Amino acid sequence: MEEILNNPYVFPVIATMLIIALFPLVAGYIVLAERKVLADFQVRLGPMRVGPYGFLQPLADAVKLLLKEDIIPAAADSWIFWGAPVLSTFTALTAFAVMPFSDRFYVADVNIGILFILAMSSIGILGLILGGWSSNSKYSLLGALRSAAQMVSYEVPLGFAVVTALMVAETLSMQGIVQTQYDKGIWIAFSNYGLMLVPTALFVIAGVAETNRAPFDLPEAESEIVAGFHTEYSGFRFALYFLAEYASIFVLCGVAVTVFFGGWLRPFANVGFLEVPLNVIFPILLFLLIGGGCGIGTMRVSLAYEKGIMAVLTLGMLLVAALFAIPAVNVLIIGFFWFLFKVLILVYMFIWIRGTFPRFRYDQLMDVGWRYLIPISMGSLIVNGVVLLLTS
Amino acid sequence: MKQFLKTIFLVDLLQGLWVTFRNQKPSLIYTEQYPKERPSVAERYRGAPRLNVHPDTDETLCIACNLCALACPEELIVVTAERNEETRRKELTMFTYDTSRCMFCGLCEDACPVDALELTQDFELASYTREGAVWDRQMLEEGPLPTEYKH
Amino acid sequence: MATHTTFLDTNELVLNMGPQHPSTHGVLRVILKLDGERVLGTECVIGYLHRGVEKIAENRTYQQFAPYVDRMDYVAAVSNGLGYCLAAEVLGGIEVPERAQCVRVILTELNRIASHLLWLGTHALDIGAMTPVFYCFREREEVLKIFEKYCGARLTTHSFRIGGLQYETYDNFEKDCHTFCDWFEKKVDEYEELLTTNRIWVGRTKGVGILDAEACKAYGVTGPVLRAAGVEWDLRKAQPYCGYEKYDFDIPTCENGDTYDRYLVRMAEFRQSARIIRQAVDSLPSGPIKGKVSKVFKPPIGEAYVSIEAPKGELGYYIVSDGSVQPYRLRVRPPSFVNLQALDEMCRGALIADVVAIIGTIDIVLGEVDR
Amino acid sequence: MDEEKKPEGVAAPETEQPKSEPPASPVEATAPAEATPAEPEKPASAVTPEKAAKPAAAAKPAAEPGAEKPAAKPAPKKEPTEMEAEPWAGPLVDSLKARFGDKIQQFATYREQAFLIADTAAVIPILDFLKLEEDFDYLVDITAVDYPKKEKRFEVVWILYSFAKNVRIRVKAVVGEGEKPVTACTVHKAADWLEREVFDMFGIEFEGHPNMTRILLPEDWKGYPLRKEYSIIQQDQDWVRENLQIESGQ
Repeated sequence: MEEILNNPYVFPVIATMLIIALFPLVAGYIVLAERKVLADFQVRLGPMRVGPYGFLQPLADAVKLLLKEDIIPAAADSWIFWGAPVLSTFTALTAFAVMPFSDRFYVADVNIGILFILAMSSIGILGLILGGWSSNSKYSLLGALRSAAQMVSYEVPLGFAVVTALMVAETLSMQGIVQTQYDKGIWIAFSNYGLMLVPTALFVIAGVAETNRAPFDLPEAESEIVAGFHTEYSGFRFALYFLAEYASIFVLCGVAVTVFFGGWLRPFANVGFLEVPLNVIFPILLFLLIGGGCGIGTMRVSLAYEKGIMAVLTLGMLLVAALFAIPAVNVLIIGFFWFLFKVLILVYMFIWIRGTFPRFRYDQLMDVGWRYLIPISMGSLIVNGVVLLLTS
Repeated sequence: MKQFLKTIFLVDLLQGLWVTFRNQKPSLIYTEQYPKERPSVAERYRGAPRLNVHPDTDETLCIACNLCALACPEELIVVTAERNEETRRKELTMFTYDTSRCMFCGLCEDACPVDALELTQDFELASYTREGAVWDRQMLEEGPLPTEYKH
Repeated sequence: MATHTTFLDTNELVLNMGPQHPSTHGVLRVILKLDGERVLGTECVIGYLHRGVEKIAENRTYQQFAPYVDRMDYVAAVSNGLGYCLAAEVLGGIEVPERAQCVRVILTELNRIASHLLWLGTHALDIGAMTPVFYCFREREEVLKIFEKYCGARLTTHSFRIGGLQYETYDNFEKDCHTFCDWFEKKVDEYEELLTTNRIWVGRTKGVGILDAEACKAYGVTGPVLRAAGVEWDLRKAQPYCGYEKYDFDIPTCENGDTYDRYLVRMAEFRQSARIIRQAVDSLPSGPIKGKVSKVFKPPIGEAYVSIEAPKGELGYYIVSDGSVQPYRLRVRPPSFVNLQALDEMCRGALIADVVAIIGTIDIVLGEVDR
Repeated sequence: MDEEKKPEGVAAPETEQPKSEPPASPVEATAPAEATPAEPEKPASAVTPEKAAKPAAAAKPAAEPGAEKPAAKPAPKKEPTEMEAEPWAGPLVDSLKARFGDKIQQFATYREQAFLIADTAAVIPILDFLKLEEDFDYLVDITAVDYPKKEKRFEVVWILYSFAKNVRIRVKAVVGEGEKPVTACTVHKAADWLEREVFDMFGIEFEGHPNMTRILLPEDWKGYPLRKEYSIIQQDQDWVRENLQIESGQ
């Protein structure tokens, strides 16, 4: 037993299984959160019928998508049609391999981690292009072409922004990047006399575009080309695309957090006296608040099973809050907490942007990419490099 | 210059973000959770038709004058009557109202000289069959059964 | 008339947009001839919602036909009803009492707001802003509530009758209108904050779908589209009906005639409508609500064309009477139908995304296009 | 229901027999007991004169369509059989007269709306003249009216408006079956769809129109719905069977 546990492959395999098993569920709940948050911006309620406050909606959606008839259009290139969503999902999930969830919880710490993630997200777009192409539908084709063009244009500023950050971090390993930020005592986003804020903003903007989110959601602009590359997809294949999209959002936010916002570090990681308020009191208060909210929800819902679910949720939240109070457990989970917290804030930003802005037009998208983002990212690379040189 | 700074710092975009952000207040939620919450329907609402009966005697108020049938643009009201030899009055025998073709324009209601036919606030008119949408006299007098929802 | 040349020898892509498409506003079908994403030409295929309204009119009495006109431009049913009633009244030589006219103005302007709100919401949704549609529907709901309280129906109101009104105003009508106007003007500010200066919105709408004044006149395009091209023409001012001459309001115009200008014009019309409603509510006279019209409306032999400024443009009714209780011939001059004709001219050389924006900006309702 | 029989059925003047005995309340209205839905005129006629006798009963101003009014209240003057149009004069009429002479048969106004009746062949020159020299630059509408009993059954109407003068006029021309008036597309672009609709609904073809096809109805539909002989419930059964795969219920 001891031997097995000490085998260096055991923990990564367990972590991989956990991620693959759990991520679809997590993605489902990100979708639910997106629908709820979006509804909030739009003065409505969002899903409310399945479970208390729509809490079981992701499960209902999953069951629906699994049971739906799987249609492959007669004129489609069925093999590519079949494989494209798999490719997308595969690459999106693979990127999790180097994601540093915390100082302890990660699958692998590769010395080229960041390159690996960028490579995977680039291949992922191939899935969209192939899916759109093989559907043999004009709308899908237009969507595929759009996503190809968009990927080419926005990979560049994204890459430049990352390169700028790497100059500061001086390593390609994801864990290493976080470690550098701990050593320097400042998140990369704010380092270099605040000059790094520019590539940070560029990364977020290009990231929104890279994940095909509004206002850059041209490949699936529903008011123009119906659903873009996945117009012809239904059932589980559609669900795979959905999963891939949310996985890549999560990955991208994770990269942004790791590279620019200190990864699993708490804010002001080097300021000792903030240790207790930020690492203990803050999470406890947060989960108590959520638990309290669920508690109020328990009173409000009327049906017995809904009351039950809400009560379980309340207890769960209180339990998590209690866990943070135990010092030994706290050390284990606090990194994970901060990583997720930051990622969720970024995801919220993505949803907020989606809920507010109109969509770019194709030529404007190219304009923004080539005429603004790329020159600015190159400029910021040079300026940051020079400043780094002078100050080191 | 001010315009330029505004452009650089994306003021127009931030302004939009602020609008959506401040609309998040839970008190601003406008959704009505039908059927959990019943909408309050205005007094003059033109919904399900009803054939009024005299509150005390339960006799119909309809005098079988057929004006509603004539007023109806869709001709979906059929009134039949029989002359009662004793009272020498025309008495209503049958009254059917096809809600499936009704557009709730209210012309029949306006035409009724005795306020017998009325469009009520009831708006749940669905039925499982086409025949179910054709209401006979009994249905018109008693009104549709209140809908119960389980979920 | 391709404004764009290609060096590659490619075939044109023919894309069938609609009749089931998220942003053709119903069952419009547009066949696009594309070079890449650029539009070389369009062809509209309409008629999927044709119900033969004009034929129905010939088989109904004048009063019976009134509910049917609500079903043409169903988002501006009150305007439709007003146009029809005015035409029938002109034909029959009927005087409408002051109070009825005033209430008609209030309801029609409320309906103009409701119609423009639906336009704004869907137009913004077409361009990709998904939030305004919910705000707009919230405000529209308030208008519909006033309609519901007044006449018992929300959408296809059938609120006017030939000769005046069927329903007296309800108890808090004046107060409701004032409350709505006050509340609504703040909301218009909010929409402007969200869209008017937004660079993406401006980029998507400015210079898109330009239709200048000459082209507007040639195509018979009316309403906000014409006013955005700089022609200060509004039937409410040009040939006042229903006592519009008594109210103080402006005709908002712009110069460029592009999608952004049409947006600005409609936003300004929101405020003008609210202004008219306030004045009308304050000056609501007392008196009868229905003129002298016999139960059986039977206009003399003759014909009349009466048009009003509907939210979408000039809505006209041409009625020929043979002296019977039914119209001998009733022709509707639908603004959406005529305006839609200019789509091809506006779309040439634009991108697919612009086509969607242009369809939205013309503000068509397929119920009216197809009748 | 059978809508076709309504025009005559409702307006039937045979219902003049009511003795106009004022009953105490509407409920006691004596009405013919033999009334059946097949003859809806009778009960209606029994009530209408009663209401006319006591106007106070009209608390609810109803809009019922029964056509018995002329029977109850004899018309003081004979109903005119023609439109009582008044002659139309003015500078516009003078210039049109000077230009087109007897090609325009009539200048008239009705309800203060001016119209003229011209030869079919002269319509396009008139539109052109009005547009170029009299500023009638907005073609509001083109439509037609069907008078099957007349020798030339159709009357085509062009409605014009001048932004500069704020005047609206109608140009009318009588067109027989099979005759082809010239298209107005060359003068006003707006004429395109409007003429197609007239063709669709009446079967009047316009000479020289670039795309004289149906616009609202399907391409291969048979019949022209707004002609008077086309019944309201009539449809192209073959088309319905072929394209919708259903048997029409009518």
